Amino acid sequence: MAGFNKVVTSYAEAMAGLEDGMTVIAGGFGLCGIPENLIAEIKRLGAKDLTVVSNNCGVDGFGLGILLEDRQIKTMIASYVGENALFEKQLLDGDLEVILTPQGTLAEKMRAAGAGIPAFFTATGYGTPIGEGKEVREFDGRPYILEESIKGDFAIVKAWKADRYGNVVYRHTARNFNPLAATAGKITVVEVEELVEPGELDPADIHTPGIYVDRVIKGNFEKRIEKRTVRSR
Amino acid sequence: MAGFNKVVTSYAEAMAGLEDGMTVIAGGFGLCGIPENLIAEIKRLGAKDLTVVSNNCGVDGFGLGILLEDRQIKTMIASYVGENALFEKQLLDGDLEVILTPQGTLAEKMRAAGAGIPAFFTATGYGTPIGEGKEVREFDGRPYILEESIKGDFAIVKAWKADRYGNVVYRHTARNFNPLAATAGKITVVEVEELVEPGELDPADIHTPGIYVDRVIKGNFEKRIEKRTVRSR
Amino acid sequence: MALTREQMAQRVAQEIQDGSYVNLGIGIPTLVANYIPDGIEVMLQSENGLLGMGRYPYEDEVDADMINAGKETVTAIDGAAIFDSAESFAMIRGGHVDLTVLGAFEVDVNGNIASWMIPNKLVKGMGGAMDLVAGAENIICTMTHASKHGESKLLSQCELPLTGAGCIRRVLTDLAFLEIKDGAFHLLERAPGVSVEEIERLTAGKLVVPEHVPEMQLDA
Amino acid sequence: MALTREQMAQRVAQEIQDGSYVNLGIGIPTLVANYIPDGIEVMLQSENGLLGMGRYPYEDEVDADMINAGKETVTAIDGAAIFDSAESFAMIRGGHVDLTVLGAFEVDVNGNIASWMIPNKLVKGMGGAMDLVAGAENIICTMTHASKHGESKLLSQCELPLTGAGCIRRVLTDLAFLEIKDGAFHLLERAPGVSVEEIERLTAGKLVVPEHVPEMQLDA
Repeated sequence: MAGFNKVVTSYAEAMAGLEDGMTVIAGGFGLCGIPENLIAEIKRLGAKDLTVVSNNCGVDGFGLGILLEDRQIKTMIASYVGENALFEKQLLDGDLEVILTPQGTLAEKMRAAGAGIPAFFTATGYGTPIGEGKEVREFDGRPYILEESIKGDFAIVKAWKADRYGNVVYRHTARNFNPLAATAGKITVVEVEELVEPGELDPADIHTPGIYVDRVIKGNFEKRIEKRTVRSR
Repeated sequence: MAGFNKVVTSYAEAMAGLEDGMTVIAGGFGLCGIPENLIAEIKRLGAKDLTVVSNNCGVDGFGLGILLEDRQIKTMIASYVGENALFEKQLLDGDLEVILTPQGTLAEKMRAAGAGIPAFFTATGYGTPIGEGKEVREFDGRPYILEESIKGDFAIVKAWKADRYGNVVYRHTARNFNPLAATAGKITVVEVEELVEPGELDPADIHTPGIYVDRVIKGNFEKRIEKRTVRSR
Repeated sequence: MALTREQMAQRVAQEIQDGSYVNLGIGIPTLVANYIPDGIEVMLQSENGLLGMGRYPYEDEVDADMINAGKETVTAIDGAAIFDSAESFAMIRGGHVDLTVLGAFEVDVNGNIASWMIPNKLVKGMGGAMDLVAGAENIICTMTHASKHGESKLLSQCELPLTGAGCIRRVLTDLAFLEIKDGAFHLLERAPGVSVEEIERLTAGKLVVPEHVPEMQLDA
Repeated sequence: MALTREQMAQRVAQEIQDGSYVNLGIGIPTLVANYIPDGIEVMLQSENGLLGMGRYPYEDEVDADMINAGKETVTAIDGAAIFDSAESFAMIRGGHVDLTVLGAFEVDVNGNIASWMIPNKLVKGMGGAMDLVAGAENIICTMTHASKHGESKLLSQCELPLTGAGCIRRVLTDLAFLEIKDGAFHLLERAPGVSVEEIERLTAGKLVVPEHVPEMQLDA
C-alpha cells in the first residue's frame, strides 16, 4: 500500500477478491443512494451463491434486482422487498432464501458488526415471528430479544464525496444505510460522485471516517427515482 | 410548550426538576466540552445523593470536581479519575462509591440507553475485574461480557451552536461524550456558545438532532485547558 | 357514512400535539400531514433518515437523493436534520418519537397488530413497522373497520403474523375511533351518521360502548 | 545500556507500517509519533474522537476544544476526522485500528496485561485501555523491564488487576524486544550493550532465548 491512497480507477479493481458464497452488505434505501455501478460489477463478475444484506433488493432491472436475473443471490437479508416482482417470484418458488429483518434491527446489526458488538437486545420483533427461536430477556420488566451482528466479506457503499484517505460524506437522504454498511465490511468499497483533496472536507462533518474504507472509486450514476412526487406552483 | 422553542433564559429553568438522588449524565472529556455552567447550577441547587455519569470527574475546583466539595455525589460512574485529589481521597475514605467503567463501554452504554437497547455484548473487560459477576458468552469462539445501558434523569451537555428546535453542533474534540449523553437523558439540557436560526445549520451536519433535546441555554464559558502543550516556531 | 381516507387523516390530525415529533406511515397516515391544524408545530420523522420532512418538491426541486420512507421525493424544512438509518432507528426504538401513525391488516383487544405479511399470499416485509410499534409510546393505527366482504379487522386475537405485541392503544377506522384497554375495544367516537349498532356488528373483538358515543367533529 | 524513553519510542516507531492507523497511549507511546520514519504515512487515532492527530499547536493556535486523549492541546492534519466517543470506540472495539501502543505495570507469559490499578494505592481508572487491548489485533506494550528495586514486570502471571486477558503479543522494554507466544516470552532483540544474562535475570516469566539475539538498530 502506498500510504493512504485508497483510490482505484477501475471497477474490476474495486471489486477484486469477490468470490462465490461471500456475504455482501450494500447501502441504499429503495433506489436512493445505492452503489449502482458496484452492483453492476458484481453482475459482470458473475459471483454466485451470494448472501446479500440490504434494506431492499432494488427493482426489476435496476439496483440489486439485476443480481436476481442470473440467480446470483442465494440468501437475501432485507426489511422490505415489496417493489420487486422477480424477487417475490423467486421467493415464493423457493429459489431464494429470504431473511426478513426489521429495518432498525438491520441497521443496528450492521453498526454492531463494525463496532465490535456481536449481539444486542432489542424490543423490536418480540412476540412476532421475528422473535421466534431467539433468546428473550426482561430488562425493567419489558421483554427484549437478542439479535446478532452481521459482518460482510464486502461492503459496497455509495457516497457523494471522498478524499484519497477514504473520508466520506453522503448527500441528503442518500446517506441511509451507507455509513453502517461502510463499517461492517472486511473490505469496504465506496463509489463516489466526486473526489476531493484531503482537507477539503470539514473534519467535524465527515460521515464515514477513512479508517473504515479500503477502496474508493469515482463513478457516474443514473440515480433513478422510484416515486416522483411533486407539487405544482 | 410553544411549538418547538426549547430555549430557556436562566440556568434555574435549565435545571428545573433536578432532585436529590437523581442520575445525571454529563458530556465532556477531561475539561474539554464540559457543561460548566450547568454543573455550577447543580452546585447552587445543592441536590444531594446524585449518581453522576461522566468520563471524568473534573479537577479540584472546576467541572464536576466542585460537586465533590459539598459531597453532592453519592455514586460516580467514570472511566478515569486520575486528575482529582479530592476525588481520590473521598474514594479511598469510602465516602464516594465509584463504578469504574471502560471508556468505550461507558460511551456505548449512553448510546444504547438513547437507542432503546437495554444491553449489549462487548469483549472489553472480559477476564478483568470489570467482567466479574457479568454474564459471559462466546460468539465465534471469543468470550464477551454483557453490559447494560445507562439512562439519566438529566443529561447535561455542552455544545457550540444550537437552534431553537434543539439541533446541535459541537466544536472540534469538545464533541466527545456530549452527543451520547444528549440521547440518554429523560430531560436533556444543552448549553451552547451561540444560538442560531433554524436553517442556519446544514441538515446533513447536525451532530445531535433536536428530537433528543429538551432545553437549550446560551452560556459563557471559561474553557479551562488541562495540559497546554505547544511547539515553538 | 364511513369516513373517506381524507377524513380519516383529518381526524387523526386532531390528535397531534403542538411541538411533537411524529412518524407517519405509508398510505392514509401520509395524508395526515395535510391536516395539521394551524398554529401547531410538528416535526415529521421519516425513518430513512430525515427529521423535519417538508412538502413535496416543485418540479424543478426534485432530487433523487431527497426522499422519504415511502420513497417519494420530498423536501426538508428549515431546521431539519438528516442522519443515517441506525441513528434514525435509535430515535424510534429509544422512544423519542412522540406519535406514530401507521396502517394495519388487523388489531386485537390486547393491542396486538398485524400489518406486514399474509402467508402464501403477500410478502412485502415489515420495513420499519416493527421498530416503530416497539419504540413509540403513542401509536394510532389507521385502517378500515372491516374488509370489503364485511369481515371485521378488529379481532379478539390477530390471525395474521404479528408486527408487534401489546403495543397499540388507539385505532381510527373509517367507522370509529377506539381505545384499546383492559382486553377490549372502547368506543370513543363514531363517524358522522354511523350507528353504534353498525360498529358493534363489524367489531369481532370485545367492544365496550359507553352510554353516549359522540360523533366525530370534522371540518366540511 | 538500558534504552531511554526516547530510544524506546524510536524502536517502536520502526514497527509502524505505511498506511496504518495507530493509537498511541499516554507516556512513552506518545513519543513514538516523533520517530515515524520518513516516507511512511500514518494516521494517529486519539480515542477522545480524533483520527488524524497532528503536531502540538503553535502558541497562537492553542484551542481548548482541540485536545488529544492525554488532554494535551493538539492540531489535526488535513484529512482528519472528528467524531464522538461512541464512534471512536466503535473503531477501536471493532478492530479497525491497526496498531495500539500502550504502557503497562505488568505483562505475563499468557499475554495478560495489568495497567490501570494498584489496589489500596493507586486508582486512576482504565480510561480507554481496556477497549484498546480488547479491540486491537496488534498491540505493542512499552514498559520498563523491571522496577527500580529490580523486580521483574514480565511475569508468569500478572499479580495486579488485569486490563485485558490474553491480548498482548509484543513487548518493548528498556532492555529487550520480546514476543509472547506459547506461554513464554521469546526474546527477539536486546538493547545495545545489554546482555542476554541481564534480561534473563530480570524476566520472571518463562523466557525463550534463541541462539543468536541481535542488538536493536537505533539511530544515533
